[in-house]
Parts: sequence; C-alpha cells; structure tokens
Amino acid sequence: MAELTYRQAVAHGLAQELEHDPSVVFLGEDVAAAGGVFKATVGLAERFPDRVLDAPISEQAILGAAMGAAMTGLRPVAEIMFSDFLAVCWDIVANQIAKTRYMTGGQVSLPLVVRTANGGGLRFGAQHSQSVENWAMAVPGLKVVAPSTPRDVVGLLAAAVRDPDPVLFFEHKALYPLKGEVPDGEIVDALGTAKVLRTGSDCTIVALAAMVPRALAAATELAAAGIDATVVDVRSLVPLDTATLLEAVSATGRLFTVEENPRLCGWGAELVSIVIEETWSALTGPPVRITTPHVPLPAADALEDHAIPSAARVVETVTKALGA
Amino acid sequence: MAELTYRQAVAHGLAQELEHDPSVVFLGEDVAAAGGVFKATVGLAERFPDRVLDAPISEQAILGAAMGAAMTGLRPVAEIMFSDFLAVCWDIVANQIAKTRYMTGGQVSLPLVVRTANGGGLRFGAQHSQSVENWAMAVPGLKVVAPSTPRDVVGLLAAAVRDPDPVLFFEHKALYPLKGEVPDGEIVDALGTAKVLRTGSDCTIVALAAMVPRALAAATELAAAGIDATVVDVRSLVPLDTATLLEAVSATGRLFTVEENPRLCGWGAELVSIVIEETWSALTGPPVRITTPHVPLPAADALEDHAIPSAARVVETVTKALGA
Amino acid sequence: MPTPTELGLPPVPEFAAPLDDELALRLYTLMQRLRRFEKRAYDLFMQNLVKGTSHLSLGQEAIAAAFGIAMRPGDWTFATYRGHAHTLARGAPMDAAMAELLGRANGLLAGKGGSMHLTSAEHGAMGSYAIVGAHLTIANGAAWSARLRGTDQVAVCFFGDGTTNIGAFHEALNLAAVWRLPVVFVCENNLWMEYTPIGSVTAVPRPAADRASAYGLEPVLADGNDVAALYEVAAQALDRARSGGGPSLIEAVTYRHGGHSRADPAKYRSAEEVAAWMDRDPVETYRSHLMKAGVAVAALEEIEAAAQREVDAATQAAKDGPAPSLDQVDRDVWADGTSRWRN
Amino acid sequence: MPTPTELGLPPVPEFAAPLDDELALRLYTLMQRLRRFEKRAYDLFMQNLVKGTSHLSLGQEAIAAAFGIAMRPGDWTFATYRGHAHTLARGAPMDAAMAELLGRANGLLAGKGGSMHLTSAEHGAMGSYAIVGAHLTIANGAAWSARLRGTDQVAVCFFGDGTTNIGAFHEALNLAAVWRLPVVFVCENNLWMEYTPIGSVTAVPRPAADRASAYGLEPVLADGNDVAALYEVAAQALDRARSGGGPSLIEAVTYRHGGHSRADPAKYRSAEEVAAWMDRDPVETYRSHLMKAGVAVAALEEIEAAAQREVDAATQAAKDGPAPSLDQVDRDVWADGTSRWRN
Ligand SMILES: Cc1ncc(C[n+]2csc(CCOP(=O)(O)OP(=O)(O)O)c2C)c(N)n1
Ligand SMILES: Cc1ncc(C[n+]2csc(CCOP(=O)(O)OP(=O)(O)O)c2C)c(N)n1
Ligand SMILES: [Mg+2]
Ligand SMILES: [Mg+2]
Repeated sequence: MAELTYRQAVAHGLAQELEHDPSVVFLGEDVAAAGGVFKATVGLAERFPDRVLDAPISEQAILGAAMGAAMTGLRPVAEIMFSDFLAVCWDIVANQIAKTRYMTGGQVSLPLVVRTANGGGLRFGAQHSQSVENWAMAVPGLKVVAPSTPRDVVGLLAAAVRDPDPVLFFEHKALYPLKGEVPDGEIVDALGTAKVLRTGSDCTIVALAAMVPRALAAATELAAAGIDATVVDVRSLVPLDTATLLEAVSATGRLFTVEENPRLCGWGAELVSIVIEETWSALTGPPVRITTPHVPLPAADALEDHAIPSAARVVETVTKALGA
Repeated sequence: MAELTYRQAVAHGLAQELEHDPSVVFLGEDVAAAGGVFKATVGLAERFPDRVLDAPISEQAILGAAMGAAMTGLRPVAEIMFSDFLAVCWDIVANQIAKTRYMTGGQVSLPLVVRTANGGGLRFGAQHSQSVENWAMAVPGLKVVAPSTPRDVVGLLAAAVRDPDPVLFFEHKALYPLKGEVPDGEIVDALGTAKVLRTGSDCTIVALAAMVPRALAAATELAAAGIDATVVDVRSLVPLDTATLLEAVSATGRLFTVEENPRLCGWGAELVSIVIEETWSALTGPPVRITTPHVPLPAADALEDHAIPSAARVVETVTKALGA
Repeated sequence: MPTPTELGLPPVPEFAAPLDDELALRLYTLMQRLRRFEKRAYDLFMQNLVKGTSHLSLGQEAIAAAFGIAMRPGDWTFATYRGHAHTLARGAPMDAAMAELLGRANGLLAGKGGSMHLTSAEHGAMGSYAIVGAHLTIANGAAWSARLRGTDQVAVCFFGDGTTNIGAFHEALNLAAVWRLPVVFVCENNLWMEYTPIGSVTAVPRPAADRASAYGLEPVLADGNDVAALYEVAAQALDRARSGGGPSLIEAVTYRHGGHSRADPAKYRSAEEVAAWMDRDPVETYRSHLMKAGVAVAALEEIEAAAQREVDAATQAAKDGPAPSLDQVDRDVWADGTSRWRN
Repeated sequence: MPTPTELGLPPVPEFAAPLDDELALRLYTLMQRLRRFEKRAYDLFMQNLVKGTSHLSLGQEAIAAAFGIAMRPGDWTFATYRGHAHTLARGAPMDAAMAELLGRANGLLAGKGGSMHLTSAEHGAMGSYAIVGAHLTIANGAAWSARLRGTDQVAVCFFGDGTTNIGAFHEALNLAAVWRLPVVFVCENNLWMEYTPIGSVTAVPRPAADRASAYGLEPVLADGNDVAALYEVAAQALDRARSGGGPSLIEAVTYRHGGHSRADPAKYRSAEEVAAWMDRDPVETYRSHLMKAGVAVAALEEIEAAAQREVDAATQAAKDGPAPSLDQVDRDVWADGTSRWRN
C-alpha cells in the first residue's frame, strides 16, 4: 500500500501497462523528455525509450498515429494535453476512431486510449478548463472513463489500456495533487462499474471526477442537518453502470446529479432521462441536476468558483428540494 | 406565394439577406461557381460575385475567416458541406466562435452563421449522415437552429443572419427535395420559437427537422387509433422555447421526443430533464425518448431505415406507452 | 485549366520504363479489371441498385494498378471514398466489393459501410476514408507500428489534389518526415476537387510536389496515366520506405473520366479538356503500347474477356446477395460484437 | 540545440537598419515598458496574485515593439496566450492589462479572460488565443473584411515556432496566399515549444521560412532580437499588404529568457544556451547601441524610470481593483449581455 498523488498514479498506471504488454506505446506533446506539462508522465521515457515519444503540436497526427497503430497490432495511449484540444482533432476521435469498426463490419479493432486533462478550477479560463466528457459520451463507438481517486486512475487506466475498444480517459487536472492509497502490485479495474461511496435513505447524489469529493463533503454536511444521502461515483459514462445507478436511485426515490460540464445535454440529463423512464414509480420527487451554468468558464478565481458546482451549492439544492 | 423546394429556399433565403445587407458574405467549398454540391446555392455567385466565394478544402480556414470577418464588420455565412465535417473545424466552432465574446468581456461581436447539411436517410454511411445538432447544443455560446420546411428555411435563415450572435444552421439533407409554400416578399422569422403544428389531448410529440414530418404522420395514424396527439416542431434548440414546450406538455401530461441523433445526451434528454423538473406534477407518465440507437449510421438502405426513427416506430412507442 | 502539355505531360503516355512482358500483362490485366468494375458500378448506380453515392476511378486506374502490383502482401493501403480500385488492387474479392456497393449481406462490410468505405483488412486494404485528410495521419500510425514491431511493412496512402489544402495533410507529412516513417503518400492530382479546379484554391501550381520541400522531402512528379512509369516510381518509393529511407510524397497527374460522384455529368469541365485527357486514357493507350511492343491481340482480348466475366459474375453474386439482417444495425460497435453501452 | 552563430545570427544584434533618433527612442521606450511589465507580471505570479497561468515575452520584446510601432491605428493584432506585449504594444492601457492578470473587475476583460486572452478591440488588439493555430485563420478573416470593405487595414498575426506544425497553420497560409489577403504572419521562433526543442519535432530547420515556398511566398528571416531590423521588415510587410501585394510570412528568431509559463524554471535548457541568448538581450543590447550612437544616458534613464513608474502605477491600480461581481459569470455570452438560452 503506497500513498500516491493522482498525478503520480498516472505515471504508475502507464508504467504498469508498458511493463505488462510490449505492444503498449505512449505518445503526446512534451510527454517523454519533459515528463508532461502536468508532470504526470515523469520517468516513463527513461524506462521505455522506444515506446514513449514526444510529438509535434499536431493533435490530428497524434491521434491518427494512435489509430493506425491500433489497427496494426499496437495498443497506443495518446495524450491530448488539455481536453479542450480534443476539438482540434475531433474528426479523428468522433468520425474515425469511433466509427471504423462499425463501418468495416467489424474488420478493424482499435484498442487505444486517449488520455487528457479535463475540467476547471485552475483559473485557466474558457479554453483550458472545459469538462467535455459529454462530447465523447454523445458519440457512439467511444468508451468514456473519468476517475476520481489515485487508485481509480491506476485501475481504470489499466482496464482502458487492456480494453479492445477505444477509450477516452478523462483525468481531472484539479485532482492531480490529490493524495490517496494505492495498493501494491498490479491493479486492473473494470470499465462500466459505478461505485457507491456512501449509503443513505433520503436521496441519491451522483457525481463524476472532481465533483465526487464535493458530493461527499455535501453528504457529510447534509447528514449533520439530518439528511442522509447515498453518494455514487459514476466513474464510467460508457459503458454506464445503470444497474447500480437505478438501484441506488430507487432506494431513495430522489436523484441529484452533480455535473461540472455546462448545463445542456450533459451526462446528468441522460441519467435523469433513463431514471425517469425506468424507475418512474419509485421516484418521490423530480430528479434535479446541479451543473455549471451554460456559459464558457471565466478565469478569475471568484467567478470560476461561483460557476462550478460547490459542496455548498449541492447542500443548498438538496435541502431546498427535500423541503427540509 | 410561391412553391419552393427546401433546397431552393436556401438560395432564396441567402439571396434575400445578401440583397438586404451589403455586409453579408458567403463562403464555402464548391458553393460559388458550382452552386453547391446540394445545388442549394445556385445563382448566388452570379448575382453577388464579390460576396460569394469558393474556398479550398480547409474547413478551419473557412470558419476562421468567417469569425475574423464577423469581428471586423461583416456578417459572414459559411457553409460546411456536411455537418459531419464540423469535426475537422470543431476548435473554431466550440473554442473560438462560441467563447470569444465571453472571454473578452463582451468586446467582440460575432454575427455569423454556419450552414451545414445535417442528418441521414441518403444512404451515405456513418461519415456523411450524422445528426450533430446536440454537439452544438452542448457548447455555451452557440445558437442552434434546424428548420423543417422551406418557409422556415427562409425565415429562420434570415433571423440567423440578422442575429448579433453566432448561429449554427442545420439544414436536413433529406429534406432538400421537399416542396412547400413560401410567401412572397421578405420573410424574417424569430429564433427561439417552437411551433405547435397540431393540438391533441392525449400526448405531446416533440420533433426536430426531418423528424417533424414523421411525427405528423404518426399523429395522423394515432388519431385514427383514437390517440389525439399534440405535435411541436422545436425549430430552435438554442434559444429553446421552453414556454411553448412546457405548456404543450403540461396540457397533455405525456411527452414523447423524436430525435434523429444517437441515443445519448441528445436534445431529447435535455428537454425531458427540464420538463421533469418543471412540470412534475402535471405529468401523468414518464416522458419517453424515441431516438436512433447509439450506433454510427449504417449505409445499406434497409439498415439505415431501421436505425432512424420512423412514423411507425413513433406510433408503436406512443401506443404502447399509453397502454391503448 | 492547363492542358496536359502545359502540365509538362506528353500527349499520350510514353511507357518508357522497361518492364518484362509478364509484369506488363499483369498491370494491363489489373487495369482492365478495375476499369470494367468501375464501369459496371456506374451502370448499377444509374439503375439505382447502388444507393447513396459512389466515386469512381475511371481514368485514374493506372495509379491503383501500379501500386497494387508493386506492393507486397502485408503492406497496407489507405484509400479515400474513391477507393474501389485501390481496394480491389490489393486482392479484395470483386464479388464482395460489388455486393457492398449494393448494400448486401455478402458485401465486404456486410452492407454497413457502402461504396465510400471499402475495406479488406486481410488483404491489407485498411480502409477507405470519406472525410478528407484523416487517413494520411492514420497511415502514419500503421507505418509506425511496422517499425516498432520490426517488420518491413510499408503503408501507402492515396488521396487527391484537393486534400493537400487541409490541415491533416500538413500534420501527417511533418510527422512522417520527423519520424522517418515507412509510408508513401500518393497524391492523385486529377486537377479538380469536386466541382472546383484545384488551381483556383491552391497557392502553388503543383499541390503536392510544390509542398514536398516543406517537409524536407524531394518532389516526385509522375504521369498518372503512365502505368509503367508509375510502377517504377512505386517500386522506388516502397524500397526507400522498406530500407529505412523514410517517407515519400508522390504527385501523379491524372484525370477522372466522369463526374466527381453519383450521376455528376461534370458540366463544369470543357469538352476540349475532357477530350485531351480521353486521348491519354491509361488503359487504351497502354493497350496500343503493348500491341506496338508485339503482344498478340488475342492475348489482350482474352485478358479483357476474363475481366468482363469476373465483373459479370461479381454483379450476379451481388444482385443475388440477401439484404443485411436488421440486427446488423446493433452489431460491431464494440469488439464483443455488440453495441451495448449500459448494463 | 544550435547556437545563435550556427543559426546565422551575430553574437549581438547589429542594429544596422538606419532609424532616426525619435523612432529609435520610441522603440526603446516601448521595449522598456514591455520588459518591465513582464518582469512585474512574473513577480506577481510568484506572489500568487496572478492566479492560473501567465506566459511572458521576456527576451522577445523586440518583435512586439517593432510591429507595434510600425503598425497604424486601425490595423489588427492577433496574438497568442503569450500576448501581454503584443496587446500593450498597440496602446492597450497598462493598468487594465495588469488588473486582468490579477482577475479584477477593472481588468481589460472584466476578469473573465485572464492572462491568456488579453484583448483591447478599440486599440486593434483583437484577441489573444490560447489554442495553438486557430488565430492564424481568424486573422485571415479580418484581412478579408478589410479588402471587402475597401479599407487599407492590415492584420498581423503572431505565433510561435511550434505552431507551424499544426494543421490550421497550413490552411491559413494557403488561403491567405490564394486570396492575396492583407495579412502578415509573424513566427516568433524561440527555438522551443513548451519543453521540447522545435528541431526535434519539425521536418525542416526553419519552421516558418522553410515552409514559405509551399504557399508561393518568399522566405523572410529576421534577427528577432534586432529591433531596428525588425522595424524595417515590419514596415515592408505592412506596405506590401496595404498595397495589395498579399500576405507575408516572417520568421523572427529569438529566445525566451524564462520558462514557458507560470513558474517553469526551464531546466530543460543548458546554461550555455541561455547565456548565449542573454548576451543577445534585445533591450540591453539596444541600450548599448543607442549609447554608442550618442544618445545621452540621462535620456535613457529617464525613459526607464518613466516605464517603471507606469508599471508601478498599473500594479497599484490592479491591486486596488475590486474582485469582479459574481453576476459576471452569467453576462456577455450573447450580444444582449445575457447568457439566456431559454425563455
Ligand atoms: C473535410 C472534408 N471536407 C469536404 C469534404 C467533401 N468532399 C468530398 S470529396 C471532395 C473533393 C476532394 O478532392 P480531391 O482531394 O482532389 O480528391 P478527388 O475527389 O478529386 O479524388 C470534397 C470537398 C470531405 N469529404 N471532407
Ligand atoms: C492545439 C494546442 N495544442 C497544444 C497546446 C498546448 N501548448 C500551449 S503553448 C504550447 C507551445 C507552443 O509553442 P510555440 O508555438 O513555439 O509558441 P511559444 O510558446 O514558444 O511562444 C503548447 C504545446 C495548445 N495550447 N493548443
Ligand atoms: Mg481531385
Ligand atoms: Mg516556441
């Protein structure tokens, strides 16, 4: 059992997979010699010099190379430095990687992972702070994962690398300094599994990535006020563990989602729609989404903190909705 | 009153705006000399030679040019031939055009329109048939419009061109041959206005673009079976006419959305979530989404027809849900 | 629009490259098979048996043929929506290709991809990509994989003149050069995008060749209708890639006989322009060359008849093929064969 | 990493271009203002008063200064996240710029954009763009607008060496050349991307100049630390654009004194490399040049003192600025000032 930061867990998980399978390769901008601009890949190039490469500022070429390598026997992991930059290579992600197996009647396999630093809280402004996991969730053919702890970084990254299909792996840049216990030895988790972190009888709060610790903090506060909440970490948007989620919601009759992405068409809307259709009679009140408003993110700290859901906003929203 | 095809209505609407305002310019691939690959812009280059331009296969350069022109006094309309190709210029759309006014504290105005041929039904396969209006709806800072009739093409295109903000204008390529009455003289419609096409007491069916005629056909069939449906054409996803939509849903207590986009995180999920939160007590049963399954679109006609919602599927789903 | 002569091309291809007879006839045979397949594809589109769209290589067959013969089994082809010829040239079965155009269950892609996405991975035809630019970057990945896995496979990527103006072209060429990848980029310059002359939207007269130096590469220009010259160019570029010499960028100047796609009558091109290029028909001119070189007409006629028999049989097999079963809609999104996104 | 001499640069800039004293002092004054602003921005970042990030032009001030002086009011600047100097060089108020770095209500962008997005439209500073490549295509649009509206405005777009490898660079340069747009592209080649030497990921030694011919343009190389030479290069490119001569692509070789961003200590660069470039400091070397040319030390000292007073005052104004009101979160998504997406 070692304590690692979320940042260190990335390098730890990548090293585990590069070690485990010689067909794993890793490429990105400033990832090799410099160990990444978030220092999340330090030491990998020294250990695996032929399989860890620095690339030019050419995101389309980076993901295209990953795709072509995946269809010819390698298991590439590509880094897109900030998830906002997925927009410059979105054609490769959404039109090529996501569709090629289907279009070819299953002839082509694409076992690849796209790692990227997602989310806000670092005062980087509208072009370096987005949560775009819903962009990926909306595209058939992509698996979508977003860990909230160092342990999940290692386990879900391993699961993603070993998965036979393309996985978008959203690391949350505000979580990189977060410390957590990581068991020794190889860890391989499973995609498509949500985690119930806390069980309560009054409502179910579902969160992802950096919103998970906030949901937990809110639950603690709510408990003090006599509201007992279940908290679920979604972890994987595609595949989605609807079994765990629907059970957790049915048990309490009330759903609250905590989303960092802007308001419209996020995973929360999808989950609410599923829950409504499938647990209608078990619901005691309308599901409520707690999201960032539908605006680009502002840079100033006070503004960014006001925009992104906080534990306080969760507490306030839940309390109001439950009329407590 | 003239009868125009949806295709002709595009050229008609563009001509109206090029005529009305000398600062309107239009660029795209094969749009000028050739009149567009869908023949939707025939004759414009002859009438407005300096303001209608053919561009290289450089979608980023096309939308970047539109953006730079918009911030310096022009009102550009840019064509992206197929909406699937928005992926190759998604950075300009989602990170630049959508965010610049906000990031600059309102210093920069971007009165521009991106026209694109959206949707399936032409057997073009997974890379030329997508409905990606939900990609745009998920990005704050973009207005999103999708007309279902020739008249709305003219009126909403004019409203989009005259709007001071960036508008993504999704024409449905399967509707280009559709004929309809277009009043003579200048037509300027309003963004953010849904249209109730039919009023019924049993349920409310909400559809967009090519799904609108299918929803209407389904309503006719349902009526014959004794189910009386309200049908609403959303027309504009951003701004969204929630007033009209919520009223129409409250009146019947049941909502069915008909979406061409793949299952996850579409406008239907957003609408369902809004309706649930705001008309909870008026609902007599769970809202139901009728969508294309979460798969890339297949090319073969039988497969594509099976994938995209049909009038028959709407009838079947509604009948089953209402237990009639 | 410049004439062939203004483009520095002879009125008819020279076929100066020395090829032994056996090789010459293999090239001719393949060109005949591609030519007749494409003509049939056009007829079937006009009969509305090919739904959706189709983009033909009529007039450009020499390029696919020369590379198809010069490449080794194990090498990879990355093609565009105009990819029938390139896929067949690697040995993909003609009946399955034709059946895919007709959207049948016995199609190469089970009817799910259609004309624009022909793929036969087992033959090294790694896909036909219908959004301009992307597949140049994907070809790099295959080449990278060959080097890392220590094989001597080469990736060959075909694309058009218009594609040289999109960002992915630039990114792919730079990365290929920096990593010295075993990849060959073949620009089929047919002088037109869809309906727009390439010269009107490109900053240089030679859309590919005039860009080579931007990637530290030698410009390579070829007569895209001279199958013999193309075979030599292909062999050299493949050798160079296989022997660690890095990527090549080849511009083969050619012309499409018909429209861009579907039923496009290509009215935007002048009759003189089309006529000048019809005189340079890669198949007919090579036939005359072979006859002059002493190949018996009977031998050529047998090749042509055999090609026609193959196309006719493929057409029949395609027409006889069943429609895909509807459950194909939900198959093959994932490696487990399903499209399951939830439990 | 090549030394300045290996790059064909003199050990110290030559300042050979003849400039009258008044112009020389204006250039020196502007460089001093930019230098002192950037140094203060660094201090404020280290004091955690600048939150998030900041990318400084320390060492590269000559480029922003030369163009800032050579450009006319009405011309447009398009900058990157490394855009403090370029924005100030167009006349944007220093106190509002500093306040923006501190995220205050009196910032240029009301605190909503921060260091990476400085913009002052009224001064022609049309934005600082933080995703590599995009703004080259946007600059084209402004240039296109100038021509269509019949003005003689010119768009100038600044970017780095690493940016020459992204697709948008290629698309922007080709379109600018085809449309002969009044736009000047200025590549500030500081030899490094973030932490990676440009030479290790680029197919040609001169990331911009060696690409010019791919767009039918003349390569233009300049000593990016020679403010006099840069002023001449700028004046020529601006004239050319204004007179319908079309775009220019300029590569100005320079060096950043500090790290890429934030507190980056830039350990990836050798001490010798940094030392050689410190000897080429565009501000200090120009100061010596002016003294040799007979400018009185007192005059220079007064310029420096005035610049420092301005920076100190701006710092105070920024620190005194209030935090933005929280309702700014929901303002200015749309032209009506709101973020309303529904009724
Ligand atoms: C990114 C993108 N933009 C536009 C298109 C539409 N389109 C399909 S083919 C084509 C012309 C391509 O011209 P060229 O590269 O010369 O190839 P050719 O068709 O002549 O073989 C265009 C514009 C596309 N498929 N992808
Ligand atoms: C599309 C994109 N990819 C990556 C980045 C991250 N990034 C920011 S600055 C930078 C280096 C840019 O190098 P260069 O163009 O030389 O400019 P410099 O920072 O040296 O001025 C990178 C990779 C980005 N902002 N945008
Ligand atoms: Mg072409
Ligand atoms: Mg640099």
